[in-house]
Amino acid sequence: MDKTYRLKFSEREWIKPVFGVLIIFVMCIVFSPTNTKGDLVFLKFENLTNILRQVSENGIIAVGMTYVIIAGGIDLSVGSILALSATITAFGLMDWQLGFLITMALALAVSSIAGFLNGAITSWGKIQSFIVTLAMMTAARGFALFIANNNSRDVGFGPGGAPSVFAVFSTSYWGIPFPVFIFIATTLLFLLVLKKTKFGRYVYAIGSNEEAAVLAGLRVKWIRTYTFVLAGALSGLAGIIHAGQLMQGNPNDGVGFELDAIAAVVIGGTSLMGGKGTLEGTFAGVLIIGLLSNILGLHGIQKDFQLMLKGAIIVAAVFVQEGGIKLHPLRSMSRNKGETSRR
Amino acid sequence: MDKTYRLKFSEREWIKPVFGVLIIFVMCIVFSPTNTKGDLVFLKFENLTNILRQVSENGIIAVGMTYVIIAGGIDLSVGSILALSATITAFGLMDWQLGFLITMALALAVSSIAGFLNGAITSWGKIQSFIVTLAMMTAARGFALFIANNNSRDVGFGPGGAPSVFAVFSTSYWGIPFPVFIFIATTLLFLLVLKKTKFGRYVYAIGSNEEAAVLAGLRVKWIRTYTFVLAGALSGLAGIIHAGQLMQGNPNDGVGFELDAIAAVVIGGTSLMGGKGTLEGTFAGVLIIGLLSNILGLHGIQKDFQLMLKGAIIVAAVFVQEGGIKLHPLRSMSRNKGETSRR
Amino acid sequence: GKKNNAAAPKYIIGFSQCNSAEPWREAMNKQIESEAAKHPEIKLLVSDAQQSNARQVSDVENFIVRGVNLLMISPNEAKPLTGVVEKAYDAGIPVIVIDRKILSDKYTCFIGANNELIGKEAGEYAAKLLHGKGRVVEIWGLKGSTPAIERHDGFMEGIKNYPGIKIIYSQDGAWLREKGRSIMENALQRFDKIDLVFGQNDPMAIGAYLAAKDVGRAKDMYFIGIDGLPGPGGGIQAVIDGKLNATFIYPTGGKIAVQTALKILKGEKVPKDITLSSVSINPQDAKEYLSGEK
Amino acid sequence: MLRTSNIKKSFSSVEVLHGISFAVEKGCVTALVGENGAGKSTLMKILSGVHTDYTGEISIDGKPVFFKNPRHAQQLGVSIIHQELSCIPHLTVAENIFIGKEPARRFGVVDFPKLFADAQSILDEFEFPYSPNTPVRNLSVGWQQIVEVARAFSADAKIFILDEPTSALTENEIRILFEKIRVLKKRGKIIIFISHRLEEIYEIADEIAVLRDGQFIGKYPVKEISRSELISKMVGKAIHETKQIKSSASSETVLAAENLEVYGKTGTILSGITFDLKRGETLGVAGLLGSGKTELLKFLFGELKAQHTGRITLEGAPYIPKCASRSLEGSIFYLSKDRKTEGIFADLDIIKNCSMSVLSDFASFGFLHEKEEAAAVRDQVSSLNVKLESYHQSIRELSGGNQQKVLIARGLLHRPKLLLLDEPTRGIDVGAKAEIYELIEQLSSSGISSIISSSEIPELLRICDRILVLHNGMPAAILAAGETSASEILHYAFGEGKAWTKPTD
Ligand SMILES: Nc1ncnc2c1ncn2[C@@H]1O[C@H](COP(=O)(O)OP(=O)(O)OP(=O)(O)O)[C@@H](O)[C@H]1O
Ligand SMILES: Nc1ncnc2c1ncn2[C@@H]1O[C@H](COP(=O)(O)OP(=O)(O)OP(=O)(O)O)[C@@H](O)[C@H]1O
Ligand SMILES: [Mg+2]
Ligand SMILES: [Mg+2]
Repeated sequence: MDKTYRLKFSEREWIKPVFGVLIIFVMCIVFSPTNTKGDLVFLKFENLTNILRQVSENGIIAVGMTYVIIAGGIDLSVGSILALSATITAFGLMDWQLGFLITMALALAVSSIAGFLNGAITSWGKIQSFIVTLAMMTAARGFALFIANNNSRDVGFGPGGAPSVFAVFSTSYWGIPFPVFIFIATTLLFLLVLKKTKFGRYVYAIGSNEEAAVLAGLRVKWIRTYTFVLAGALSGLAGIIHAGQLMQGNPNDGVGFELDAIAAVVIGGTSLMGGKGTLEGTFAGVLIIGLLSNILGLHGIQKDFQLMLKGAIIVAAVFVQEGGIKLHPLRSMSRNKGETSRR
Repeated sequence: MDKTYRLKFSEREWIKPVFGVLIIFVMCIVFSPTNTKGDLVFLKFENLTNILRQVSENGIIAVGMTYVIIAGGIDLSVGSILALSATITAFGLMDWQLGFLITMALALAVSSIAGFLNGAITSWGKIQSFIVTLAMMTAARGFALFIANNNSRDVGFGPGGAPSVFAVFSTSYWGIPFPVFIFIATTLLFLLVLKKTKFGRYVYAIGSNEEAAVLAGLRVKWIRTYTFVLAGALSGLAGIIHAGQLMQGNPNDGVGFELDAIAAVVIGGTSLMGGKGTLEGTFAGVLIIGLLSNILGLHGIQKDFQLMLKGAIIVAAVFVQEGGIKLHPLRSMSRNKGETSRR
Repeated sequence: GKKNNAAAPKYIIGFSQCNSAEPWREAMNKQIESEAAKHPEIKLLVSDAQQSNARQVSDVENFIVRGVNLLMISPNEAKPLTGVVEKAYDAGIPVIVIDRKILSDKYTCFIGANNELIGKEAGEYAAKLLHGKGRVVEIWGLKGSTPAIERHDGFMEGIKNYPGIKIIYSQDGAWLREKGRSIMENALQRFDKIDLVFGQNDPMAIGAYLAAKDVGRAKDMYFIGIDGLPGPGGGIQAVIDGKLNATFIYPTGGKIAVQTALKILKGEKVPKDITLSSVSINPQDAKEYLSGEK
Repeated sequence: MLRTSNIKKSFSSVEVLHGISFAVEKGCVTALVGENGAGKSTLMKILSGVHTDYTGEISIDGKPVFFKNPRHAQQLGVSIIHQELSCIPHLTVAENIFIGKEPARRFGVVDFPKLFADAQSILDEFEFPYSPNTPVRNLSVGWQQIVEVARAFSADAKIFILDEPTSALTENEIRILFEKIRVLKKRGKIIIFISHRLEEIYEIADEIAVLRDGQFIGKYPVKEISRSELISKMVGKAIHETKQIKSSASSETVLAAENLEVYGKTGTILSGITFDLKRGETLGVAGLLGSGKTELLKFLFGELKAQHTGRITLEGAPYIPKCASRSLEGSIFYLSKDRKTEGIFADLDIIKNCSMSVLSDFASFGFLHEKEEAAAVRDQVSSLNVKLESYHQSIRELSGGNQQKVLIARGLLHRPKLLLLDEPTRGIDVGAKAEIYELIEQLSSSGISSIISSSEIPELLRICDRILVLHNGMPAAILAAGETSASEILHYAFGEGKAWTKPTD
């Protein structure tokens, strides 16, 4: 009965964003500036690893954001949690002298607790996650400022400073910065979890139809809470990396990161309505944003044109994925089948 | 038609947010600082009109945002459109010497066109409005910077300057600043439109169930587009007021305004899922945010505590409206009736 | 932290800061707060406008209604704040304007340094380091903001006489270390030879240094910043650590502001304009300066 | 006259209509019948402008037409009730009825008094108990269906298409609906009526058109085709409509309720409910719209979240329904009648929809064994004869009836002890119904008890051991299925008999 399924190809939702990345990648090559030796600057190994490093924080945050959004929520507090975690990292290493492991654990724990509060208040308080995480966005930053006494804290090595192992976050291996490995590993791990585990399945289910999920016996409130915990923890991880790369814990950092992360998720084909989306797509979305910034940056284009171009390219990239080139034959009718996609 | 029905459903959705405003208002009185004469500073007429003036831009933007959100969309570009409109206003009056009316018309027209693009690309390009308006947020700011040549433009009166009628935006009548009148009038007008006209009802319809709206023969794409045009135009109006109050067109202004506006709408009880919400609620939401900032500002509380408090109060305010005090007897039943509220 | 002294404060001072998220401004806040804490007779209210003109207007309005005895303001932009500062002044509240002037003389005292002058010093210093010839990367503060424009103009003025010095790349780093870093990464890819990086503030210059260090090119170029904040994360320490080749102290004026405020409140006469002078900090004198500060 | 010729329609290269040519006359009710997935709804969607990517031709009164979109179809005089509910939940009943054609004054200001008055007069005919000012989301599925009926009938149309309008209605409303249809018929309208309930078809239709697997089989005057002939035309083979299924009730009580009262926020929802359910027994619940059938089932499942008094015992122990996940752990399964909003996960595929409640069976350390999962789902689903392209197809692509079967498969995978089924055969075709009846018989013989609410009384008579009749949230009678009749049940359902006395009719 299960004959080779004709629609299989088109069901690979992530193909479209990956396709989008390829297009942008090719465009980047075409429009790459050349250096004095005449090489394409864009294609230099160093530049490519730079891009990966530059997107690694956003990429890690976007992983958690993908879970939250697929489950039908949204998390605006990721940038503040990043700042909080970076601040705790700097203070833990420098002022409180907690050592590497305990500091990391503390930063992650606090971030996870912030995420847990997001989830718990959303679930049990029955308040839209937009509001809850907006409040957390404010409160977490306040807390970070409180810890830092409204200052930023630089991290240094040597006596009285941070343990030297902390330098790992600004070290490269085989020419690839360490944060890139974390980014890739995180994406792969949670990709597996999303695709292959019960939990992953439940995340889709509650985002697709919460009511049906309740009746099917899922513990919807808990599952939703876990997604926020994950988003919090990963923002915390990104915060540690942030501190490690900039050698500073700054409670004012991470402003606007939530928009970048949500943008990556949505460009990656995940619907803000919840219920569908992929981490492959998010990965592609993160890369699209990174490539775009890189090529515009390499050209040193003035801010005004850069912004206008960026706006146009984002829409064009999504349009090519979605409408222009129809890779997905089901698109047009799926509208008629109870799928009211959020516009 | 005085029939007694088997069941009566009270549906005064706006009662809850208005209730929220009252609570906050009372709290503000209780916690108001006193001046040297021993008067409650918060209750001074000047302070109350200050609050209204301070929220008027956000209030006007939030009106348009309410339409967009009820129709199931979101608009992130309002802050940039405000900046664009303010910039055009300053340049129109000063550099291009277009005179008052033509300048206003131009600013509103450009803003409406930006809104139209948002709506049209969302509707016909079939791209989530989050992405489209994120791109517009970027592009409109780029355009504003381009017009202003990366600078801000001050507005002055006198020869070669702006016509003196422009001073209206920084004038008070009966002790009430003019922008407050615009804010109230806009809210009232569009409240009527939303409640009483076909267009208003269709906005609810497409947000509530887009698919059903298509089947019922509504021009869903156009209706959605109009909501974005309205949001754009009202952001433009807010931009003119902004320029008039600050006597400057600054392409860097309006950052983060979208979050304030969305927050007001959501605190006002409108669901980000679309389909339900009221402008009374949004009005209340705008006031809640304004009152909160005012009372914290009057106390000059440290930023870190201020942020933490604000986060807590927002959640508390919404919680009181939604969960804690059950004004709405049907709440829990409605869960079973196909309403999966976005968390 | 706030400590409430037993003696009730006699004066309320409202300080409207335009943005506390920059280290330089935070340093100003700290100076003001610690100076104010020495004087139990004043109660200090601080507001942060988060880089928004509109919000700062509201903040000042709140202070007026609150009935502060003196207003200190570091305006986000001149024109937009002029009206409300005039309103305060007209209401009989003495006003100290810090760092950036308003477009009116309705204020009691202005305290500030000159961005353009500092930019010029930085330009001249760069010319000296480069011996009149070289390729420069400039990392801007927020495009369109006055200090960014003034520092840029000053810098150009400083290198005006050296046609061999070329700005090969410039981008908006919005005063952020993080942006400074990624902008520099792109610049490093693009150009094999960069001789000097001018960051319009220290955090961006340090960010650029970190980027160059990671690819082993930090030794090939000079890094210049502005602000010269004291403390472990500040520019002076960065000069000592060899991250920056020079920075230029842009004094915050916080301490003087509070002292001036007290004079005004006590009815003493104060000068209408107090211009703070800048000091250039290079590796030779950084250590002395830092210990001298303490 | 409405004529289609050689209509072909494919979904992503799978053809589901293979050239349909048929004609329907004015002043005549044409019933369209066929198995689940035969293509009835697809054809109707083409006739109402929803699907535009088909080949073939449609003509009205000889003039070829092409419906560009639903709006256009309406303008050309087509009024349709879709199979899946398509009300707008947040608008009021009146607004839903007149959406797109509200009476308006200047500036597009809606004339609300007139709107409500007009709505009221239509609703009165349906004995609608709520104010036209009620938001539709607060209505039960049945009443939402009535709103859709009212909307369709309020249109000034030439062609009325009714795609399973009765699946959520009870006898009373169906009677009213049929009266309205007869009026339209007299006025010379074209009426296409789709239903899986053959009794209804024989009652209202003049002609019966049969669709099978996307092919048009033929059109027959209702008087010239017998029920079994019709079924074999639909199914392609003969089917024996099972008569009264055999009882396997034992004497052991599984679930008992004693004087159960359930209070909602606005008053008592259920009161005085007393019954017991034996192991292997099938208890039917009958009643009019709003009589509390759904509420009773939902309450027992723990998802009504309402206060109650009275005593419930489950397998002898006191039982308080808490929430769905607890009930499922205790092997109680509930199937909602509101498939779309409380049943399917529209974004997920068939396998995932089916296995959702039992994922733990296929997981170790949280990781799923997808092969085992797929195999188990396949076993279960194929035993129900679901018409599908692939198990990896999204459930939303299935026809309504087939979606229902997938949901039933979800319940069976769970190996329940007690089944709470709310309209389990809603939208299911004759053949499949027979299969489901057999299934229920099998289940009860293996000791599983069920409570089945249905608005189709003949169905209850066929599959239940006893039938609990509700009237206004109160039990009007408990009748042994073998000893009662449809009219007796209706008699109680209307609240005409006071409790337990044997009726005389
Ligand atoms: N959007 C879609 N995508 C793919 N296949 C579809 C889609 N809609 C319907 N189909 C397929 O078309 C066929 C006909 O479906 P249709 O809904 O017309 O059946 P039906 O006769 O109305 O059945 P039922 O009695 O169950 O309502 C089915 O096999 C179904 O799976
Ligand atoms: N949204 C609601 N709010 C409050 N009470 C409700 C609501 N919906 C239903 N009720 C109450 O519950 C009773 C029974 O509900 P319901 O209409 O679902 O019964 P039903 O017999 O299952 O009907 P249907 O066949 O339409 O599902 C109604 O009489 C009404 O008093
Ligand atoms: Mg159908
Ligand atoms: Mg019901």
